[in-house]
Amino acid sequence: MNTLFLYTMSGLALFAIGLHGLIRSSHLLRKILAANLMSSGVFLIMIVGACGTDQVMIDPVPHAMVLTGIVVSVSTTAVALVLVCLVQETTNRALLWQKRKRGQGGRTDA
Amino acid sequence: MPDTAFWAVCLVVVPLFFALICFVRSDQAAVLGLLAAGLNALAALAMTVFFVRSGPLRYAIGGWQAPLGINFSIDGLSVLLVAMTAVTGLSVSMYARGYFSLRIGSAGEINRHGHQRAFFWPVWLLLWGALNGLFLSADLFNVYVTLEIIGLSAVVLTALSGKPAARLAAMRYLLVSLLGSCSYLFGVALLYRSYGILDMAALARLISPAPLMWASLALLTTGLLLKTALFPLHFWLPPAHANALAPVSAILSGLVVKASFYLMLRLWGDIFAQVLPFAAYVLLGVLGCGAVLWGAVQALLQKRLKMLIAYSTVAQLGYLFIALPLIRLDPGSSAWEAVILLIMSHACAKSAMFMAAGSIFLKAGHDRIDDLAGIKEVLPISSFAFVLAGVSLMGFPPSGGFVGKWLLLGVSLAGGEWWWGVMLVIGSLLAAGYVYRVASRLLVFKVTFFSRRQSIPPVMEWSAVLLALLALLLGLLAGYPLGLLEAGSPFPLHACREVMP
Amino acid sequence: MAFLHGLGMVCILLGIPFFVSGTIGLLRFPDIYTRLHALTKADNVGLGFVVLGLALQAEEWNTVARLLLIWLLVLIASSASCHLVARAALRRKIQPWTRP
Amino acid sequence: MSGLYSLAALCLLLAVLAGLVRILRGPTEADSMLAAQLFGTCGVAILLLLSKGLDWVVLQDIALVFALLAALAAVAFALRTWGGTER
Amino acid sequence: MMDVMGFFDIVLALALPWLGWRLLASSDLFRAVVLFISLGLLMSLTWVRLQAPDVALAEAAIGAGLTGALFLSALRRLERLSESERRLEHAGKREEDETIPPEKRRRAKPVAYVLSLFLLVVFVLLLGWSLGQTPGAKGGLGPAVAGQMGQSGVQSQVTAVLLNFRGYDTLLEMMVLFLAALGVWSLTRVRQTQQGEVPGPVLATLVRLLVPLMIIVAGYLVWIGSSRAGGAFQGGAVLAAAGVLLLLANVTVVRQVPAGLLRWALVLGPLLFLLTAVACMGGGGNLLEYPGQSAGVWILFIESATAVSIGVTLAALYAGGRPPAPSAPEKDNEEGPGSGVDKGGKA
Repeated sequence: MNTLFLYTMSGLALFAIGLHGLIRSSHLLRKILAANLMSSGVFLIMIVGACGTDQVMIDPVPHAMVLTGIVVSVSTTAVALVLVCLVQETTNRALLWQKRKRGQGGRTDA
Repeated sequence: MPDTAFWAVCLVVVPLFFALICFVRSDQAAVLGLLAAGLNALAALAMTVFFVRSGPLRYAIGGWQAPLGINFSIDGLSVLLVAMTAVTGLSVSMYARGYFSLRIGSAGEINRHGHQRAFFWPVWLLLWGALNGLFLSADLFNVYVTLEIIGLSAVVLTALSGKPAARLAAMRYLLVSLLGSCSYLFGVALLYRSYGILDMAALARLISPAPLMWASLALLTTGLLLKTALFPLHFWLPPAHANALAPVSAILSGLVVKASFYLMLRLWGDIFAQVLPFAAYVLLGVLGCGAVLWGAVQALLQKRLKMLIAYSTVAQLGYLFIALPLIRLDPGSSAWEAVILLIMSHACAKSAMFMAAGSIFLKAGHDRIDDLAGIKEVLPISSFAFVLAGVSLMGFPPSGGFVGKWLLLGVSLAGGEWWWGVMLVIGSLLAAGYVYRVASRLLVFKVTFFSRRQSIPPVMEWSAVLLALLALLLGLLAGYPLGLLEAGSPFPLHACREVMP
Repeated sequence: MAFLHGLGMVCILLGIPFFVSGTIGLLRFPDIYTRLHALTKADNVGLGFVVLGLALQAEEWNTVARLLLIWLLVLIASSASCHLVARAALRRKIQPWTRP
Repeated sequence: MSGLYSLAALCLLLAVLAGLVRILRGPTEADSMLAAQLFGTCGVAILLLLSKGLDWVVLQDIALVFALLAALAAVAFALRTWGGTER
Repeated sequence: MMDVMGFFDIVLALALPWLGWRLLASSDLFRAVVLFISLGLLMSLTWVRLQAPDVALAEAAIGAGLTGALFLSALRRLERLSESERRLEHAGKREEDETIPPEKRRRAKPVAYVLSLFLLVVFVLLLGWSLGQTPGAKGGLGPAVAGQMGQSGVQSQVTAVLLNFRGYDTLLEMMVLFLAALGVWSLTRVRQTQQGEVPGPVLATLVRLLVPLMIIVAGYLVWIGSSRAGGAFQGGAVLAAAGVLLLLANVTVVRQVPAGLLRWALVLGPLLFLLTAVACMGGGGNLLEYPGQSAGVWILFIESATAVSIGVTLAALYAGGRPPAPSAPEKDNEEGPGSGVDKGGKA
């Protein structure tokens, strides 16, 4: 039970919690938080994979991948948050499913 | 110096460069966008010509060889798909130019459509560059980044129309794309953890059944199925494709969905082909059948034209997944050729259909199918384009769809698994059902058809017709593209493959 | 030299209780203002001691300069944000706790 | 000898986690804002101790960025959530 | 020594999922965002323990700092919208929609909930077991990178991988950031903030002190990137933190930045990166193949250009919309009935 395995399990737990949160939570902001959690979990597992036996870095490629991943997740989060504000403002609820309840398919434009 | 590799690099660099310039010079965005589309088509043509002459090629970016650096692997499949993207992209770009200039013309809404045009072109060119990058790249993590660009730009394009329904669809699309990318990245992380290699070809040789490998395959596949909207995971696609602007719907249905299916082909056809049991392919085939049935039935029930076409995309994707078990079943390569023909003809036909539907929507002011009776009086060319594209979707000879389905039928009967063939036939009949339902409304003779006075610029109608014609003629000219496939057949499953050192 | 090292160690050991007391204050105090008080004061003094201890043990001067820069930065930042939080709390009309 | 630094770092980490409990229980939003300050001081102290304990100078750069970002978070808390126009 | 740091790791490794769970289970959204920022900072400590200083810097600067600030500003906007929404409803303007309250809806599908939970648990256990099985990483591409470090032109391995061996990834990475800025600009326009909001004296001095320091630290990080932990992303993120601070304090100079200059600043990094990549091909090499021994110089040039662009892009993402039109805000009804954010703000 060395610490590397512990970190892997913690990363896996983060991924599972994030996945569960993404599916289960109803508020859109919480879904985006959960998505960030999921990617943090994946990054943790990647970096642990890059560590040698005594927690010393032996492989820089996962570090580069995680850096790219962090910047990608901040970009997607930024767009997602702006979209949430717009969804909240035009349908006065930050929820995904309220459209279904008020009859399918509101007015659409080309 | 220009050889296949040079043009491949141009195919990625030119769209990205013009996207940046379009953003800065947003008032000339349309002109620059069209210029980029033309250059891109030229580069694709040149690459195909050089490819036929010199065969498949691996290009090391940055000069670093495969395991360390990122490689382009230019083989038959990627050249064909890049050519498909170029042709469809060029015609959609021409359509978009007419579409936005028409919309801007109407004085009332100068701001909104000027704003939409200013942002449509840079995002669309980024999407186009990422599509080319994805088809050419041979590195799993690099493909993740391109998938991310494609997903994000598709979401931005969907939300561009500004309507509440479009924003909601874009939000749902973004969450699904986030989930898909995260699970795909997790799969890549696990693969790298167990094999230490990111290059696809090198990975194909190292793959051996191991618990971690199965987990990573499951994650990769779930991520890609989410992005390809296969049957149980298709809920986000119809609202997104139906509520987007017309050129955006054409791009989404024609090209974006194909990118993640292309990756499924790479994974299931090449990298994991040796280790995967046939039952896994059958599972995907069954999901494909579900998609065909569900999509077609939903399409028949839809009240709105664009929703009908969006559900028909879900159905047509079902065919591509039905082909996967047939690829595994078939010793020769005719199942391969069938899949690629289906992909290319669906891309052209579906884009043409959405473009025609867009013109019809602009002219009629709505897209309720029942009230479109007699629109052919006002929009003869677009209605003809719609029906032509419908013919190819139905798989009616001589369209590419027909040849693809015919080959698949042959393979399924020869391989003794006749039920796939039966599924194809049922799907085609259902497709005929919903296409005829719309065609009967469009082509019925009814003199009085109230329509908005604005006339649809001819470039919009003709680009739709030409694309639909191409989808139709694809069946006749099937020899050329498939010849290309032979030149660089990426997947001689049985023959041992020459791989970089 | 060992004397400086020992002194540094003592300073660090002095700093830790300040942090712990800051956290206990954060948990035990009744309202926002007292907690702010505890957190900002105690932790900064704790950090001051730790930085002093590390500076005493540092070999070359640029480490000392860097440590002092970090400490100054944290001082400025936490005092300013303590002020902003307190002002915001007052605007939200949160009444300070009075002994019952 | 260097075990002392890691022991100190451990105590600080436990202090930080204990402080986070205040966020979970904190009645008003201001209590949650204290977290940023908590990290500003404790996080920086942990990093400085680790940089001495593990003899790794890079950690001081990270401590510097930590301090800057904790300040930004605290200001963002105070202004974005409560400050600005009180209607 | 080992047991203490081992214990440090155990506490950290357990704290992360616990905090993640509390984050998603917390009823109040603001508390969830605060926990998310704390999780980001704890994650940064984890990266320090896993010998990943670059990632620790990036996580602290981008993960906790900027993403946290993004969430906070989104939360504020949501509250302001629902506030104006309540006022409108109070005034009886909006029809009452009969949406089923979310809590009841969750109970409506217990089967799906249990099934998804069960699937998730099985998958996690399977994956955990298989992750435990595989031996430690055999070093992956580490030895290959170490072997080629000579020609990479930089000392730090991560920067070498990011900008030389896999430079194409970073180029596409810059395009993702540019695309995010495009997306945010295409969706909304920044609200015309009331002029009257002069920052208080304390905040003004804080900004005057911190912003120059942040800019210096950003330059330092970009410069140190070639030999130690640092680089374009981390430097750009700290630069963006300075931008966010300026936006927060509503400093007037931020609004005078001409839109054209802002667009060029956004485009500068990706454009220069793309042009250098193509320029390398001029000398007969492949894309992004730095000629001869000058790789270090090229990398530094690209890093400084991209750092500026990343800083401006992330600050623009924080602003959350196109800059307000310099002229009188023309009637920009770019959305349907519930029109753009600016309508909401004026309510």
